[in-house]
Amino acid sequence: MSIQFVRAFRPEVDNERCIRCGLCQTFCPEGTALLTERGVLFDLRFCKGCGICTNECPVEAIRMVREE
Amino acid sequence: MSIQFVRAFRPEVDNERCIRCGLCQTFCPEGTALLTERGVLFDLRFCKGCGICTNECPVEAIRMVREE
Amino acid sequence: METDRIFDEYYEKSLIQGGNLCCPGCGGPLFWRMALEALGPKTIVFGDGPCAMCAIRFLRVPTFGFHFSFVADGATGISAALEMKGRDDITVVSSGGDGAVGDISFNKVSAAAERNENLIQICVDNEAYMNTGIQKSGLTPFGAWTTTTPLGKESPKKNLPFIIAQHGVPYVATVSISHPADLKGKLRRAKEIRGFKYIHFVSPCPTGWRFHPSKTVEVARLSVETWIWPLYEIVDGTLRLTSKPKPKPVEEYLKLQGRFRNLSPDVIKLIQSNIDGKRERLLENDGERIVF
Amino acid sequence: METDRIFDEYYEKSLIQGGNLCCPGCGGPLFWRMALEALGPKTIVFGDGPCAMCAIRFLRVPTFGFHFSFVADGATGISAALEMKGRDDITVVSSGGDGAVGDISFNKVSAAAERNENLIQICVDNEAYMNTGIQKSGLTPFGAWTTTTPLGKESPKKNLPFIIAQHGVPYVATVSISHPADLKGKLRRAKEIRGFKYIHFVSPCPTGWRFHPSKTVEVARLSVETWIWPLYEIVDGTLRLTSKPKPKPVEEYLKLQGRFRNLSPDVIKLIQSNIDGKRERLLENDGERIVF
Amino acid sequence: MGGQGAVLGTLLLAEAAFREGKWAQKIPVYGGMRRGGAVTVFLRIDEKPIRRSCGIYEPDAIVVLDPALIKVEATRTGLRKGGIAVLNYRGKPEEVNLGVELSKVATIDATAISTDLFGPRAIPITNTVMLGAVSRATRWVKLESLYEAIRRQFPGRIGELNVEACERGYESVEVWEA
Amino acid sequence: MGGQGAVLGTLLLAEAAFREGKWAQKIPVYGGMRRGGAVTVFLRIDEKPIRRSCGIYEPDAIVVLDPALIKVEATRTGLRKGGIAVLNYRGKPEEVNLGVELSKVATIDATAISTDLFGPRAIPITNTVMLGAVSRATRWVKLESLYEAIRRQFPGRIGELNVEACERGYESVEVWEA
Amino acid sequence: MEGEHTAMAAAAAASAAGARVFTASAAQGIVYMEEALWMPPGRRLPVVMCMVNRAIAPLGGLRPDHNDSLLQRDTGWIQLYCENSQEVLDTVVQAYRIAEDRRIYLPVAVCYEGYFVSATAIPTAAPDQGEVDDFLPPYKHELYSLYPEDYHRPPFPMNIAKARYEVQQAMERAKGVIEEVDEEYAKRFGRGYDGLIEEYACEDVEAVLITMGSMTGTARDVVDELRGEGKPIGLVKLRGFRPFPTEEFREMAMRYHVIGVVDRNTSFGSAGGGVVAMELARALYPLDDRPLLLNFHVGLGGSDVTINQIRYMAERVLEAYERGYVEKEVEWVELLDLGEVM
Amino acid sequence: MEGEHTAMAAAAAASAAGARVFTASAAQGIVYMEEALWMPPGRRLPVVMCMVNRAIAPLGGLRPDHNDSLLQRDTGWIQLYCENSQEVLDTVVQAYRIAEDRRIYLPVAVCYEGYFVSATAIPTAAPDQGEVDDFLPPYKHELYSLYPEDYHRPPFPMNIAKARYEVQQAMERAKGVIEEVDEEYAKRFGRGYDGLIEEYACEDVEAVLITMGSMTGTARDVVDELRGEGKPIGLVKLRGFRPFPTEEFREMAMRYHVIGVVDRNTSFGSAGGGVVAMELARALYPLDDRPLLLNFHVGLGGSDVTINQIRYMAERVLEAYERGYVEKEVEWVELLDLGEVM
Ligand SMILES: Cc1ncc(C[n+]2csc(CCOP(=O)(O)OP(=O)(O)O)c2C)c(N)n1
Ligand SMILES: Cc1ncc(C[n+]2csc(CCOP(=O)(O)OP(=O)(O)O)c2C)c(N)n1
Ligand code: SF4
Ligand code: SF4
Ligand code: SF4
Ligand code: SF4
Ligand code: SF4
Ligand code: SF4
Ligand SMILES: [Mg+2]
Ligand SMILES: [Mg+2]
Repeated sequence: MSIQFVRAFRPEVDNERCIRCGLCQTFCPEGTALLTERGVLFDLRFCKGCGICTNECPVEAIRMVREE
Repeated sequence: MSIQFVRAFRPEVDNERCIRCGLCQTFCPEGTALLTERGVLFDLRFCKGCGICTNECPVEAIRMVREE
Repeated sequence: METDRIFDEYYEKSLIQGGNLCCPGCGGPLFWRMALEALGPKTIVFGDGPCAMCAIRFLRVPTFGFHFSFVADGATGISAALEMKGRDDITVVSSGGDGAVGDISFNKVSAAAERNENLIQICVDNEAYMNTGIQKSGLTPFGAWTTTTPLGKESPKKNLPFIIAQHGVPYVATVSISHPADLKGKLRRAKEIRGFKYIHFVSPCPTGWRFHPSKTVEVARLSVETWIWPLYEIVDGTLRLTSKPKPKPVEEYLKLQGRFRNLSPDVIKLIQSNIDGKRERLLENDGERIVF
Repeated sequence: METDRIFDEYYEKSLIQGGNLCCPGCGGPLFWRMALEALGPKTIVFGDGPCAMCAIRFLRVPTFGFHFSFVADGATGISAALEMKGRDDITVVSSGGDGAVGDISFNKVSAAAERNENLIQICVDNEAYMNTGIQKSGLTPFGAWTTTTPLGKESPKKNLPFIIAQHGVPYVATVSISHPADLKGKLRRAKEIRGFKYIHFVSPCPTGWRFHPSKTVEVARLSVETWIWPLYEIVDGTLRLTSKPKPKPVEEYLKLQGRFRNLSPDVIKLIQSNIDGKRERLLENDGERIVF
Repeated sequence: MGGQGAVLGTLLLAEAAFREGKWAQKIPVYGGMRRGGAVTVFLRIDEKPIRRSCGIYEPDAIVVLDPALIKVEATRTGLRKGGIAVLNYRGKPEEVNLGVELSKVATIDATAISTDLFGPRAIPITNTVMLGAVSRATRWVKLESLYEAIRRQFPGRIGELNVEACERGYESVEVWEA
Repeated sequence: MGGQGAVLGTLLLAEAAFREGKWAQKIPVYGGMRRGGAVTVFLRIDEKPIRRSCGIYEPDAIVVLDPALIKVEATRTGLRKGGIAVLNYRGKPEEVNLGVELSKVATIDATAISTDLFGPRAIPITNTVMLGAVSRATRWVKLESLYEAIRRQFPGRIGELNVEACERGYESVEVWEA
Repeated sequence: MEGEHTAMAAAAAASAAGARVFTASAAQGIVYMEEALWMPPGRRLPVVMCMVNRAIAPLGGLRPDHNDSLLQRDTGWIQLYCENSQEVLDTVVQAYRIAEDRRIYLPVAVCYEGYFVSATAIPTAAPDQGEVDDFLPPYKHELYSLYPEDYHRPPFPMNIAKARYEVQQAMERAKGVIEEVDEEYAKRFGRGYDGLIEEYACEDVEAVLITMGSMTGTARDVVDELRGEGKPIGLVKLRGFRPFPTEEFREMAMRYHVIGVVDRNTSFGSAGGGVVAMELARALYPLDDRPLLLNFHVGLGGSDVTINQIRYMAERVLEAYERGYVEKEVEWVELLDLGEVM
Repeated sequence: MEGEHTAMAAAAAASAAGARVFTASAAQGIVYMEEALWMPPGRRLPVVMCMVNRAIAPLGGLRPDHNDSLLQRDTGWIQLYCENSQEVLDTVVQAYRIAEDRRIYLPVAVCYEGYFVSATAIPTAAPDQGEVDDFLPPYKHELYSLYPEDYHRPPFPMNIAKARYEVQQAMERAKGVIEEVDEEYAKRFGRGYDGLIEEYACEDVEAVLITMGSMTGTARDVVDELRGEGKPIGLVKLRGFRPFPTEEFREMAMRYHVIGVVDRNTSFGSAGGGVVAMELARALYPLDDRPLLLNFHVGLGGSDVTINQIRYMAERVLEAYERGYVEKEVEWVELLDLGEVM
């Protein structure tokens, strides 16, 4: 399965800031944000870079960075 | 235009009894009962013999009689 | 003949013409005569098919129609054409049976309501597919026998006037041939309003409901008096009961009709309690806005 | 890779799979993930076509569908087949867009409701024909720009949940992705009820509503908090509000979206007053039977 | 020819013939599908299987259930010379003139018998009465076969009432032979 | 190839060519009708009327708006030897290897320019930037004709912004020639 | 169901969900479900349906012609046309065997005329349920399961031309399967219908009429009479219109000099006359030696096909045989005065 | 409008109510409105509609083939197939003149392929509004008025066969009218399309390909190349499929030895190949001396018709000409490996 959409930005978490609330996971439409024991992970195979996780994170622990 | 339905009975008014209320005219589905100066008339070209006029007449001034 | 001449004049005035193909005692032609007396000659009726057609083809106003599955659509086209021609003096009526309006074409009626098309939509509801031989429709009442519900229909009658009212249309009303003044008044009101108007007429059908044709008006009257078919209008979302009779037992209505012959006393009790609930809700909401 | 494995396991559990074809930020996939987490794997989803399809094709439960004009019908067939086979452990879901459910196939949905078919009907309502390029539907809100309403839609949004409620079905509910617990709870409840259940989901659409994809959940939340899209359920005809937030001004919701860019302050005021009226009616009827 | 009753009546006649080991075929031609509409029904009875399925334009006999249709139908259906007419008609058979030389004319006041048995109705039930009349006039099927067919169709009281109607039809019909 | 932007971009290119007295034809081939879906658009420019309406399997040039699509599309579309590639790509043109010997490769970081001009977006608007790059790399249409086409399509401020995007595309593109 | 578009969709989905399904419709119902009718063939779902022929409005009433089912001739539905109720009953049973055959997986339409078959009562033998069960094994679709535990569906066809070719191949195979099933049915139940085509009273004739549906019965009587009069004309009943028995007709064409095709349908502005004639012309086109072709429109919009009309058509065919050429390629027989037609 | 069944009904009724109407649809929309599509011809209402060809689901995607409009070939719609946007525009204007002609009163479908025409941008000249108004007098239907003051409608047809025959006659007359209108249009606007059929580069050729719609443009280029190479093959563009130009084809058949029909459609289980080939076979059947007929399926379910494919078909046709016989009557060209096809 290949990405059909261009992602200009991708999410990056700052696990220091993260308060483990899990909202990014709850609200990611693609199911590509996951709160694990190892902190928040993103599945960059399928993440569409929409930025909802960033928008919903209560502590601004996620930021969107330019894709290469 | 010919009658498509068989009429077994047709209405006959007793203009003596009739109180000129006009209900037969009001409720005849075919528009074939009419209260005129000359009393109640029936249009036997199109009357279907349903008997509603008889049923609705408050003074039983109409009766249904066997068709020849 | 003298009588013939008198009648021909009367037909002209009533906008009907003798010799329609409906069964004796059918409520349809009676409704149309009353309706057209209210609407007047500048009316175009769109509709065809089913039992309704039997009457519609004998109206003395322009009629045009397709079939069963075509409701409101042609009227929308006609209404648009009239608007284009600047003819706002003509009333466009769309007519269909319960099967047509409430079942197969309900998406069309609903969409025309949503678009607030300028027409009067009429449902001539004889509570089954009559012309094809008494099959159940969505508007067949609970418990009624039809050829496809030999044991009585299981689900309740679709409450079309209220469903359409929730579309937020300017005018919805129920009518009965037993209440001619009410019926004509509502049609006159509908004629004056711009937009989508809905008139629901329950049409007693001696053939399908199994009662003697002479009882048509009596059955219609009982439907109102038992609150089986209450008369109301919903103007801009506000309900107004136009007849609030002392309720007669539903049994009086049911027992007149062969289609309800097999109802057990328990079922009749259930129907009565449903009707009681409905009546209360209607009375509570009389004068209230009921559209969300 | 480790991360890939972790995610694959998660997808399995969530019953979705990565790589759907929806636009970034589309509300559809988010809804489906939440819904299937509630319904579980023994679910068959009938539906296809439109934007909804883009998500549906990526569900990890059996799906089957035809096109735009086929809603509820196939689900009825599947439900009947399951009943014949004695499989009452499987939930049948029927899904469609607002155009499908509310417009072209509304007769089908309405008839399935009337027959009380045993299925959950879902409307994924992005308030226009999105997949074909943002044309107006009956569920497009008043004032919204679409390619076919360049000056804003004239008629109000068709109130589908209330219209369907008037069919007397056992369960109707509105949901929002901003309120996941509420959403999942309603779907779980629907799953337990036999008969026709209706779930209306307003699906924020960054592409058609013209907002930045990152705002999807925010827009959804505002729709609830402004009472534009109140959350409620109607169980056996009785209304229950499941969220009664302190009302925010509708403008907060409208101004986020490009489709409302051209609304004048007067129109916004009108919308606000309509919403105020609606809110009051809802609060008044909270806990009341609202089906006639 | 008549209303829906004619369709059922013809079916009973066909079934009665079939019970006697004959082949029968009934083709109804509706004006509309609604009950109460006027209907023409064709019936063929033969010793061997019937293959053709077209209408009958020169019938051996016509049966008219509705007095109002007698004139219309008799001419319309091309009743042939030497044919048989069975009519629901109050008058005497010898008074009937359908414009062809017939071999037999049978008349019966089926409406009266029906009213008598089933009570007054806007559309009287004349089909079973007419069946008895047809049996007597044509001798195509036996009265007993008709009874069996009627009883199979309407079990119980209604059946017996219709059997009685049929019997009274058989007894009351007046037949004129050329 | 790209999203819906590609369709509009190609249309502008076609219009620009037409303004220069040439014939042009644009054929889009959608994955789905929804906006945001991946799209392939074919463009023919010719001195005489274009009659054929099939796809182009050996294009003289390909233009890829989406970096993610470069690998997929370049091979898929059968770019021929000696052809031209114009790519939205951050790297140097000489680094690009599409598996065929090309006559020209042009690269430009259109996403960066777009973000700069239109702000950050999940799907950046790169089409007008790419138009400038195409004009420079292929010399098929003049920059001025493109400006006219853009201004007709987007009147006002948006138009000017897009003209600027186009200009910056023209200026920033790096072209490698064989 | 509130409409036929719904009914066909429900039937198709139920078929995919493992149920054996049946439905029936006519005229307005058939065209109303047109969109849905394309689903079963494309999805390879063995739905069985009675298409009760009725003329499509507005140029039709309640009575039959063949335009409604013939309109479906491109869709991928197998179509078998029946002559009377007995054949309908037998063919419905056969239809399931054909549709559910893994070599086929196509829907089957059992077509017959309203009134003249549907409302016509003739003595009809009903096969024994047990024997039918024997003849018809339980339905199980090998391409579909919608049950969560063993969900599988055929993959979405990426190459549509190929998927279409497969339907076409299944149609070709259906010719053999229809004959096979009919033969077996005849063996078990004592009634068979010669598969796709029946030649009736065709020994040593020079010309034939081709009929479809209920008029065939009437034509049998007429042809018997004509043969009795020594006229060299036989009757060909076209039972299988889809798949069209091209090979059989080619073989037949060697034997007859004139073919009269009776079309109970219209195709306005066509290359010539009715639908059956068009198909037949296509089938026979490549032959070096083709029979003369006459085409008749009759029974349109629901009117009766009378004995006089059939006799008239037979006579025209014989006349062409005698003269060696066709005077009128297409004739609207109903417009002629050949006695009463109802 | 919430659906196409509604849209067509509204259009037809508006037409009866005195409005000039236009609508457009494609594939699913066309089959969804199937019931409604029968109304305008039967009621003699001059509706004009663009049928934007798209393959019907489920054996189609978003892209075109001709099955959707060809399905309408029995209904009484006039059908004109266009090659590019310019022709579409011009033909829509012509369509109103044809439809509203009192000799005709039939609806006209202007058919063209989705994407390859509908979404394809080429420079297109728009005729001047005033000139169009001149060319197209105001619409007034002589059979209908729904206005209460002068209400008249054609009587309900009691003889349906006759009413159908009238539609058929109008179709026959339409052949002349289409040509007449196209000629006048050409005179006024400088662009004409040869009426029903265009022969392109056909001087002194022995064989022709017959194409419909957008592939014609591509075929022009291929034929030019082949003529350049000295190959005796020309191109016939079929513009008027309904009414079908039987007479023109018969005349043409005298001149060519081989005809290759390109069918962008399928009719599963047909007497042989595609719909156009069937019609053509019917048209030419009565001729003593018929050209060889080859039939190709191509561009199905929306795939492109490529230069390679057209070349291939032309070669097969030429081969048949050289050999004097047809090797393969029907060929599914898309299944062959002739280079990439999207
Ligand atoms: C698409 C379609 N399906 C079926 C029919 C057959 N049909 C004609 S009228 C009718 C039912 C009519 O019911 P209703 O609308 O209630 O009218 P009524 O006869 O009861 O007045 C049906 C099923 C049809 N004309 N069109
Ligand atoms: C009968 C028919 N008409 C038109 C179409 C084209 N079509 C496909 S999806 C669609 C609109 C979808 O709207 P909606 O149901 O709201 O879904 P969305 O794309 O917004 O999710 C249309 C018009 C079709 N498939 N079938
Ligand atoms: S950017 Fe969007 S898709 Fe990617 S992880 Fe965040 S919410 Fe999910
Ligand atoms: S939303 Fe923010 S704080 Fe919460 S889990 Fe995600 S990254 Fe951490
Ligand atoms: S019997 Fe019926 S139709 Fe005749 S006048 Fe009385 S009410 Fe009218
Ligand atoms: S209803 Fe009776 S009383 Fe009244 S006018 Fe008629 S006949 Fe007279
Ligand atoms: S069947 Fe009923 S509704 Fe129809 S005409 Fe007869 S009485 Fe009226
Ligand atoms: S157009 Fe809207 S609804 Fe459709 S996929 Fe994109 S965001 Fe989702
Ligand atoms: Mg009804
Ligand atoms: Mg939508």
